[in-house]
Amino acid sequence: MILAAAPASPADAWLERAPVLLRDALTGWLPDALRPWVAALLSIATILGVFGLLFAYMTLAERKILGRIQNRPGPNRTGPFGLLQPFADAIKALTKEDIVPRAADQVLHFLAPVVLVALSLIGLAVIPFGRNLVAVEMEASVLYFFAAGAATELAIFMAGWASRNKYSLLAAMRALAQLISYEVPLLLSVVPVIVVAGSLSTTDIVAAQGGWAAGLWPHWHALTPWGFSAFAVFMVAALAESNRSPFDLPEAESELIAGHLTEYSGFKYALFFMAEYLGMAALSAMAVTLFLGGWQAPLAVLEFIPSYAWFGVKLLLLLLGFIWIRATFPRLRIDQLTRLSWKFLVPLALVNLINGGVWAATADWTGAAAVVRWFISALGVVVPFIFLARSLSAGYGPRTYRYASP
Amino acid sequence: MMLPDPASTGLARVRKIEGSALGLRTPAFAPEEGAGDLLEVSLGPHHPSTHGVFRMDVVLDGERIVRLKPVFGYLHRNHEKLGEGTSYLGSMPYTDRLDYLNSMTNNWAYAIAVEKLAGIAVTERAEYIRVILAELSRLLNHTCLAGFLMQDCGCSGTPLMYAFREREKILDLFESLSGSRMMCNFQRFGGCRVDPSAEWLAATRKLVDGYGAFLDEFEALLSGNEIVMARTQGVGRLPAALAVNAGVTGPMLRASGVGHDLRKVDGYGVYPRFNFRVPIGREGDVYDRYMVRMLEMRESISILDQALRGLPGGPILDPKSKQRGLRPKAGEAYGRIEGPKGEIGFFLVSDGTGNPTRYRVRAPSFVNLTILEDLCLGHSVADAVIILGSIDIVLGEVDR
Amino acid sequence: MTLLLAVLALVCLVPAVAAVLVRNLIHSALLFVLAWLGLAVFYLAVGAEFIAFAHALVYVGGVSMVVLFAVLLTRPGRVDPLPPPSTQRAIGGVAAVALVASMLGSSIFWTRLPSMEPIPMVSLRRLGELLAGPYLVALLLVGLILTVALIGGLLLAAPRRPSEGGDA
Amino acid sequence: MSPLHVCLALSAALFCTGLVAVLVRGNAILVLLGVELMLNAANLNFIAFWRFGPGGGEVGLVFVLFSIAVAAAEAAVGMALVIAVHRHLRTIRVAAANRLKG
Amino acid sequence: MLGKGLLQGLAVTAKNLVGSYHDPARYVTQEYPEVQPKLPEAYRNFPFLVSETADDPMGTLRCVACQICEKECPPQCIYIEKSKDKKPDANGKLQIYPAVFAIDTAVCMSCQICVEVCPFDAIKMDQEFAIAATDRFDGLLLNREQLAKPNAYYHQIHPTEASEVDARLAAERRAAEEKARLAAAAKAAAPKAAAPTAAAAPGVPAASASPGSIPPPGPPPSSS
Repeated sequence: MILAAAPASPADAWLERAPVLLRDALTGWLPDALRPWVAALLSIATILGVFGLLFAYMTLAERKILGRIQNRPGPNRTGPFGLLQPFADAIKALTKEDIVPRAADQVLHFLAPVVLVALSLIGLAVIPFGRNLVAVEMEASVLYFFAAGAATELAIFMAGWASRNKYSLLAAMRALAQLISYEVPLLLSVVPVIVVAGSLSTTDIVAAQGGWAAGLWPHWHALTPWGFSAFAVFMVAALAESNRSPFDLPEAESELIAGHLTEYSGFKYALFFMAEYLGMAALSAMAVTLFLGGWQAPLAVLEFIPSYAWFGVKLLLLLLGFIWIRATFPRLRIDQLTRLSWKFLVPLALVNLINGGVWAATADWTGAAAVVRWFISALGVVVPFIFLARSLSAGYGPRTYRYASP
Repeated sequence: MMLPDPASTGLARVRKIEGSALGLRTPAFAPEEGAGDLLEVSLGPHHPSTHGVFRMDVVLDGERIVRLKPVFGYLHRNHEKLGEGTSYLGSMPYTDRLDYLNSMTNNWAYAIAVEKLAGIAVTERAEYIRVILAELSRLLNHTCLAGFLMQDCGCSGTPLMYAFREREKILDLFESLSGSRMMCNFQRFGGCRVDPSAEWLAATRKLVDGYGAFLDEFEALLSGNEIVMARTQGVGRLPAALAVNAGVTGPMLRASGVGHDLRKVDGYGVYPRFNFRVPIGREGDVYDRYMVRMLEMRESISILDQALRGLPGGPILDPKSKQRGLRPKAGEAYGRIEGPKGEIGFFLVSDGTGNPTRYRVRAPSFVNLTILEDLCLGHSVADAVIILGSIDIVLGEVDR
Repeated sequence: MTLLLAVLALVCLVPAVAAVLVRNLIHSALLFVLAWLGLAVFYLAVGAEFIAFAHALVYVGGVSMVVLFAVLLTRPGRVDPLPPPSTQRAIGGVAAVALVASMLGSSIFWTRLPSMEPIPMVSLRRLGELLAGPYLVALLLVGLILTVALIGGLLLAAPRRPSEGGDA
Repeated sequence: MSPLHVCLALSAALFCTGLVAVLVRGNAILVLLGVELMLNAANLNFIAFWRFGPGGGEVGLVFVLFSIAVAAAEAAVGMALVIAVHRHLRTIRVAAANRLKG
Repeated sequence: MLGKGLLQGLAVTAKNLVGSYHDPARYVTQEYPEVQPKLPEAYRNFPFLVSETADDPMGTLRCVACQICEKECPPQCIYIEKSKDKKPDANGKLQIYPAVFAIDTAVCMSCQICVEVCPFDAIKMDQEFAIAATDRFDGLLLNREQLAKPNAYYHQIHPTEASEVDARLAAERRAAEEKARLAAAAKAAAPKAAAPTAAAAPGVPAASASPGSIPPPGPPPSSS
């Protein structure tokens, strides 16, 4: 039995190659000319299927975890433990009447959600889910991912503009201001990873994070000082890009403006909802690829678990983090939000750029020099953090209170 | 405490716009002409935060609020005219419906007013029970406020659920004692209606002992949170002079640095027997109002602890006291207590018959609400929502 | 190969032409963005992968936002509908363009173009070395231009504080 | 009709559309967009000659990168100018802005 | 340090998330239809009329239509019409009974003032909260038949209070009988002292009168 024989290297363990074997089995009987096309279709189908299901069960997981944090069960009436809730929501969204305001610009009004969902899905093409499970192998795949991400702003503008409603236009402008001001730290925090990994292709970046120091400490970027700071900046920017918790300004109910989604209902509204979750999943997947070593196993001994399982675990952990943060933090005001980006995240990312460069330059230091290298890098993170933190939280702080003399 | 003259306070600079039908008052700074078109928006009456039916007509210059006109009255139920037509005992259940979060303190204030009017003495045990129930009601009110305030700040329900979890425990106590969670109708003229049983006192003791731990966890979640501090510090600053002149009372006044607490000033009931402190703030912004209420809760816990230990035996209501056909002699009386939201007072004028000829309620949230515009000018709408949340209004009391 | 390029060329050209002709400003701006997207796909088809994504990122991500914001900020509530381009200017414009088009067209079709070399696949690393090598100074200069342009743009577009007493 | 011809034809066509936009349209923003289009046409030429022309065209790629950057900067400044003009003249019709006075 | 408060907040929510799985204090939801709420004994909802025995609710209502509760009810939601004839009550004394006793539960705010002011313990607060009616006016206007519930039911919902009330009523009844017997004995003793000769005559009517004029006392009060 193949399983019994210890596999020569983790790469060719049976479970590891299962998806590739499956694909070859399915496309084997086709003429050679058609084979790449069908393979591409297959990978598209799997990505859509997996991430569609992930979206469905992420909505349920969010409501269950939020409930549990708030000492209540969360949905448990539809199906056992509420497992059929996503499908119930889908049916509700489908059956809801789809009202389109008469004054709205029909074409754009319809196009906006479609474009938004398409763009969130396109980005998933370049993410390596497993050892050789990447849909499209490209040299500049990271740049491709962020080009697709940058276009989502356009779709939000279309949504805001097409509803022909003064408030949704103002809300769209605020949402765009938020997205644009967080696009910059998002991109800047990725640059040091590219500098250290030496390539723009996601598979090379994941390969660069392989191997473990003494079998215990993986070479993931997030576990190096500069990498941790870049990872933190990336996650905060990802939170803002996908309009999640501390930055979910556009559809904040306490805001005067009800957000650029006011004129949408029924399935189109569900599409926006889906786009938000898919955007969140795509950004988390990219974070896993860039910082958490993609499909690399955390410990050498754990290598036998297939690579795509590791990718799934890390992705789910990150998504859990998104939900956890949403349950805990209040919302930031629009001016604080942009100030946080321009006065804290961007400078931090710029300094981190230099830090990453130094790290790449001193790649060949070993032994005692490696410790010095770590120390320099750690210093490069902590010192600017303290200065920027002090300037950001000037005027805020816990207070002491006195009591009235009777 | 010498009251500063009105000219130097905020009120003087507010003057009525000539010929303005709405009676709008020009704000501290008039919007610069040509500063882009002003956006007239009305927020409510279905108000996003759970304060009830209340509307704010806001004039926006871009992000900043330039003029804000609170509009309420949606919940007006003619409470005071009804009071004139109902007997003294009959009005007691109506006082539950004023500030429907704290029916115990409303009842107590009304009972004090009638006792002052009719000269009825209150038994020792009843005084202690009234203090215990008032402090429980203060805990309940401040916990709810913190929950609603964080909900306005944008937390997706977590602090509110924790606050409601604790509130349910207190409401269960009220229900097992008075029969109803929120509409207790519990105080009578000269004492209380029901004598709390031993199990009830044990349950209260357990709640009081556990409340400190809840407050620590709640503050760990919120008070140190940088986003909460960023959203609330420096927002809606209320200067002490304006607070005093506008008649603001309760935690809002104390947060602005004025240490005025009726429990110390009037010393009504048996409060002088307990030693407790009155926390006061310095900035008078939303964060101070939140923190002052948190510290007040810790003081309430110590009061409850002392009151439960010192609860004497004896009757809760002297049997000869007349409740039903009470006909106090002609005269007038004003009874007031330090309710969780501020000074809640009842002014009664009696002409010797069974019904008061004048029944006036001094509702703290109504008075505290009058300076909403002065607090919100120059802030954004998101801040206005939080400032309103920090004032802690309940529309039942505001509209009566 | 040429057929694919021809189709993609059309995909890129049609929105561009439509953008010039359509009356509604927002529609024409969005059509321009569509044209840029078509161009990015064209670059991909031709094999310049990095350029395609850079182009897409810069134009569809950045410039389109600038354009749309500008369009929105300068629409004084549709007070003055765009006057139809005066016919006289239209005729002049079209004539000039026809002249230029004929010149370009004839030059393209008559020149004898060198035969195709083997398809040069440039690796990103080679491009990087070029940028960091001989063109390092140019790279820094472009960086400088961008910052100067950004700051200039900000100062121009920022609304005058009344306190600064800007001109009327 | 070799692929190079197709590219050059497309580039020429784009250039002409840009020119039409600049000459015919009255709105300042569309004029700027026309200029953008002309710049893109130029980029397309560089790529075409790198891909189908005689070897040694990488320099063209580098030049395209710089031209994209400069075009973006130009667009930003252009739009800022348009907004500044709009604030004064309340309109951005090219014909209106014909006085040099401040 | 900037993030300290945020991390503390996350720690609290994590504690609650984990706590909700093992600590009952952090999982407070009672899923209503399946888990019925355990109501405290003092819980009160709309009032009901107490009748002595279950089998003849109309006959043995304690209410004597004194209309005190009608006057005292703050929202004035009780409507009583006195009966023309009289009916013996539990002590055998002839009392008026309410021909019509209606409470408009749409208006009633269950403030239990009526229970407090009723001198005959005839009206008590019910504990039934899941009430539904198809019609807002007549559906919620409960008449005498719908309001009357036996004393046994009262014992079931308010055990301690019911037993106190019964003890008090029994004591009053004993005192009333004691007084009646004393009055009867005094009446019997007085004629003997005045005219020993007439003792025989009045003795007989007294003896016969007593059973005649006082109808046999009603069924003994139900054993409490």
